[in-house]
Amino acid sequence: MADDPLVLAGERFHSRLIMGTGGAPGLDILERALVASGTELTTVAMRRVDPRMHGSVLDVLSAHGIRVLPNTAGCYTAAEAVLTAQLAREALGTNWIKLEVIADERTLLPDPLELVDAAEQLIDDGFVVLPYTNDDPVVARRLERLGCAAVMPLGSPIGSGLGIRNPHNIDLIVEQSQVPVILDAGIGTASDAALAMELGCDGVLLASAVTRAREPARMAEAMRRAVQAGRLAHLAGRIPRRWYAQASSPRDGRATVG
Amino acid sequence: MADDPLVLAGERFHSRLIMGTGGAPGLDILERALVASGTELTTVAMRRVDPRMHGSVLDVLSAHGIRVLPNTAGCYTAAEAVLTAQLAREALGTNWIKLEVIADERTLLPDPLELVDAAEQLIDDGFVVLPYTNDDPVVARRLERLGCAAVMPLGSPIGSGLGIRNPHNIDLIVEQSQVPVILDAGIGTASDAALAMELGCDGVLLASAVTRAREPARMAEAMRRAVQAGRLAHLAGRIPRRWYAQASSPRDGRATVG
Amino acid sequence: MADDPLVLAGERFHSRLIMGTGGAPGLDILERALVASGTELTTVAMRRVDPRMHGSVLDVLSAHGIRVLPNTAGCYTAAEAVLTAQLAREALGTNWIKLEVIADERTLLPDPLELVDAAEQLIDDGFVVLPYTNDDPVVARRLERLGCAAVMPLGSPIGSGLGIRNPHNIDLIVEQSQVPVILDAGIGTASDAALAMELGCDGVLLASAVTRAREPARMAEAMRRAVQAGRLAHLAGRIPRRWYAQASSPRDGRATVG
Amino acid sequence: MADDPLVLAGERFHSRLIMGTGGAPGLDILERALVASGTELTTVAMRRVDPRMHGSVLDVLSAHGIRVLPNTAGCYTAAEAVLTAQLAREALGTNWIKLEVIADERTLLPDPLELVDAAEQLIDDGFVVLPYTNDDPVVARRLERLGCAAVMPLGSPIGSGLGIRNPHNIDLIVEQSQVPVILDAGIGTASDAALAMELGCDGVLLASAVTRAREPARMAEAMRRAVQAGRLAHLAGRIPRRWYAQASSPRDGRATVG
Amino acid sequence: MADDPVSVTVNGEPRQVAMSATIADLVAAMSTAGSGIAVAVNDEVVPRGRWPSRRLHDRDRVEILTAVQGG
Amino acid sequence: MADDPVSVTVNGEPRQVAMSATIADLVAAMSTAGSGIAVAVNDEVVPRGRWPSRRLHDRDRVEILTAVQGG
Amino acid sequence: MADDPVSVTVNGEPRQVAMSATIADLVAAMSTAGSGIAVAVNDEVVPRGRWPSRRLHDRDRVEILTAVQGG
Amino acid sequence: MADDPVSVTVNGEPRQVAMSATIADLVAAMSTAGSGIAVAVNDEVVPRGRWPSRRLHDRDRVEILTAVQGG
Repeated sequence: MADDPLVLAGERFHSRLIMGTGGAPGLDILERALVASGTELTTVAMRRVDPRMHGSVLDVLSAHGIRVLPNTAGCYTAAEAVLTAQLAREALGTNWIKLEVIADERTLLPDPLELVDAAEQLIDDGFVVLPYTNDDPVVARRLERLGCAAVMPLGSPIGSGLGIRNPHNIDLIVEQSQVPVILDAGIGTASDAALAMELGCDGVLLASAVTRAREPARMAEAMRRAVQAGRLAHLAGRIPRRWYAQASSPRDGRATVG
Repeated sequence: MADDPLVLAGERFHSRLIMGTGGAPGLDILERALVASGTELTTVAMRRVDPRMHGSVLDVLSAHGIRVLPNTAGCYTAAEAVLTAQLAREALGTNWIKLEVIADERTLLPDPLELVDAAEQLIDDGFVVLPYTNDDPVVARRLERLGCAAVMPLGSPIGSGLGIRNPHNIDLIVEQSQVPVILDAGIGTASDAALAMELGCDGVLLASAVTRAREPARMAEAMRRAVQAGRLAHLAGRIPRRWYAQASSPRDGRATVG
Repeated sequence: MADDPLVLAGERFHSRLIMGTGGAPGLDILERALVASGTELTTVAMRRVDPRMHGSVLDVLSAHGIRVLPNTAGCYTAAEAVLTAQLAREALGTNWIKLEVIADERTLLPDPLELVDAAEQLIDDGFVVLPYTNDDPVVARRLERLGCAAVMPLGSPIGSGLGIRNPHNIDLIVEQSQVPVILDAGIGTASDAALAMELGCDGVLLASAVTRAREPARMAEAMRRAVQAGRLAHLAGRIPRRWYAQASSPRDGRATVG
Repeated sequence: MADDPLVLAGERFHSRLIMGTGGAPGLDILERALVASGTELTTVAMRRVDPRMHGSVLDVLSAHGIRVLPNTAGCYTAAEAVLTAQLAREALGTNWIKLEVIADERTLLPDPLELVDAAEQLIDDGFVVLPYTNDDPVVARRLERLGCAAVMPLGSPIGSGLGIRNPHNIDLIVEQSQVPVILDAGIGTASDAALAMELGCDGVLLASAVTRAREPARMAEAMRRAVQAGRLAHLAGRIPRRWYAQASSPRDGRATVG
Repeated sequence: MADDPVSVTVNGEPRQVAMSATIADLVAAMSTAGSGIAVAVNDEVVPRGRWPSRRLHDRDRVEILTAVQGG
Repeated sequence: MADDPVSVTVNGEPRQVAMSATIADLVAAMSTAGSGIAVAVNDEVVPRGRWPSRRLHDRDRVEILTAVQGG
Repeated sequence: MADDPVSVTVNGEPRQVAMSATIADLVAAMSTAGSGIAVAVNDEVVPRGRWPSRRLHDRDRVEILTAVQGG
Repeated sequence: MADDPVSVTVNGEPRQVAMSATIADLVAAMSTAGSGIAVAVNDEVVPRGRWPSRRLHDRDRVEILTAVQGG
């Protein structure tokens, strides 16, 4: 797999699994899960400093050489997202941003109008923008044309574990995109991640499916292998679906009985 | 994964992927695929000797220490299947048999009545019977009660690549079975194999999905990882499906803008 | 619709919806639902006489000219089913029998071996046998060859409301059958019934979906129309599925703006 | 059904099936299909006058008292859509408009940004706007808040016949909407239309599924009944889905055999 | 002696009936319905026409069934 | 001079019309339908009531639309 | 006479073999593989140990099978 | 007077700080982390290099953020 890197904004990643850090019950459990996942790029959120807090997710990432990808989770408007991205750049020394602009708490679905607005501003400001978007091929194309470094359509709502509700849309997005397509949100289990890759996605981003699993580290390893499996299957060229059967044992040469 | 073996009739296998050898364009391609798959148990068919044939699939299996599992592919009646199994035992020195009794060429679906009849005869005759069956929990239970060493329900017709058409039935079979459940037939791509394992199957048996893929060895590796991924995900305990979203970033501590 | 009858064993029915009578909270509610459904053939079960019981489902059927179809619900063996069928014939003066031989309480799935055995005995004894069977095309063909007047594959377990879990199997059964195919069991809502007919089934048999709905009579009317809709759609020849869009408004002649 | 009207912008319709007129091979075939569908509201497109054309779809609608609903099919920008709507109002004497602003020929998917822009302008200009939108609940809510008289999410691309690819999104839209939800685009057959109504949609808009069927009038009748069936089923309250079976025949009182 | 009771099982319940009792008597005791009923004794259907003449014997298993809502 | 032709575009096609020609004249030449037609000149709708009085100018882009099967 | 040919069917094909021929002879003629082969005569398996002694009779149906790719 | 307190909002909480206080002072009071922190005043990022010199004014809204688990 070493010769099949994911290239994002010119950077090469051997792992096609991008992890989020949210939802883990503790930093030690998170750490074991991150290591088991093999991820090289991991999201963090930006929040107000809390004087009581000790230990930082950044230390964990740093200890394992995992690149940090700040997000704008929790932002409802382009203005909030832009400021959050700028703070993240200042705090973390990276101009990469996972751009999230959500519309409501119930679904956490992205707001396409605010998202496009924010993406435009951030690209103008020199950011490498990785936008979390719905699965609409039209919005994905708009984001790509603005100059986003990837498009990251959802499979289903964040944390829902409903998998890829509309593979047809993901397929249309993959088909049209010149930038990497990262399936972001909704993954529930390993076969969902494999399916995303088989549809031609270049990577998978997930958090809850691992961090909230009964055994996060074990699920992280499952996801690592599932993403590899799906990628290999995509490259290997699956057999066509057939309505009827096709024997794999030879028809000729069977013994005659009776 | 080393401490999570598949145990069939008292034998331990580190790999939960059982391969078939049919459909490969040549022995060398088959060999590379078998090695890439990591399989330790592999099916062969019994056919009339052909004086023109040189090179045997048995040599390939032997070279890699892969255990041979003869099948009764192509048999339409219990009588044919029983004789074929007995010939296989004599030829290959194994009392294990993958029992197939099919009903027609169009679907290659198993005939449950002939299958049950053949299973009963073979178990009486001392065989370790691994029956290829439909996805009916009632037939699976009948086969288990007769003394089969595993039950091997189909996902969809042999070679169809239609995946698991009725996960509900597979789930019911897994729930009721005391013997290993091997998903046999219908796998098209890696996510199908992962799904089988997530449903709680103990293993996956496939041939065409690998041997007829555009790149068999690459697909074999995909399947190896997919089976591992699905097994790990099953053990790790996936998150529940939720109708609405659940944030993975904290709600508190967001910056106020404007 | 009047010129498109369902023909079962030489008898013509204008309605393709066969109702069961089980699950209704009372005879009056059942009566309204039966009338709303438009059914002309309705199942009853055979049970020990209960001296306390007054009012009979038979009176309801008789009042509306609905033909009675006794079943063998609750039978676990061929012997039980055969005796129950014979008692029903004696009690109700009909040699038609909906043959059910189930395997367990949990799934109420049919036992194919007992079913085939019972079907054979009853056909020999002069019955018109309408067997409730799993969705295995091989078992369906066996039943047809024995002389059953129809085959009645399940969509999913009785009362589950899970709809048609494996449309592929229903399609294979429809394709091969010379006798009517009645989708029996598992229907949850109107679209399930329509789908059954679109797959080419000749009729639908259901009970719980109506009798246990919040408003049985309204659901009965829904089912009546759904079965008609599905039948008409099947005959009308649906459009093919297309991966991309196809405009229904003309491309030419659009105004030029700006 | 007469007491369950669809109310759009204060107007009552007894039929919940809105038809399009595109795709029919001729006006006579269209007319028979429209009549069979029972529709009371039907879309037309606006195109340049063609001196060679004789016979008008408007005459057909007028002859049967069907209200005309002009659309903006073929418009790619808000500006085009606004002008087209204004021309339609002038030509047809209605301020109702089915608003379509598409993004490309391949998918005919709506462009949410142009759509929202056009909706805002047309509402300001006094139109009753019925927007064809993607299945994104966020865009639907935005359109409702702007003052659209309904929201009309797609099931799948126009003319594709792929049905409702993401019922989860339709469900979320229905749940949040105070205005009618009309499933628009993608319907392939009767069960798709029934499903839309069961999900809680207030109506269905379709054209190709009828006009391009092998027998348009018969399919129109199928759709009429399917929409009614789905509506009734929605109101009647379907049974819950259950993993296991639930008997509809009584367990007690079975005969004992042997 | 002519009418000593015999022990039979009727619909799963043990029951004493007179030796002279017929199936017709038994059915009349169990149900007022004039039709829609069938009887098996020891797993064999007894046609309605033979109910008046068919006597019961010790240990007979009698099943008297009718149609109910179901299926 | 009073009736020198002006060059306009009508439904995408270049066309010469008399300077005295009105929208009403143009519509009459394009369609015999008495109703169901609307006209825009340079992206602005011209209400039917103004057709008889509205003259055309050089380079005017005229769109004359009607309803057809669609959607 | 001792070695008059007998008519048998081998793997579906009619064949004449010497009356003295054994299964071992027949297998050797059909395959050079030393192992992985099994033989049935008239639907009964003949174990390898009996090949050298087992003669063929007129109308015997012989099946000589080996493992091939499949399943 | 030189060090009269000014009223600001820090991370959503009202707070009195000395007029001479800088962003650097404020950050030091809120967190011991030497890095990974960013500050915005009135919706504008204040780069770390300007923290020591940047004073606070009455009604300034200060946001001091860091990276946490999320996404």
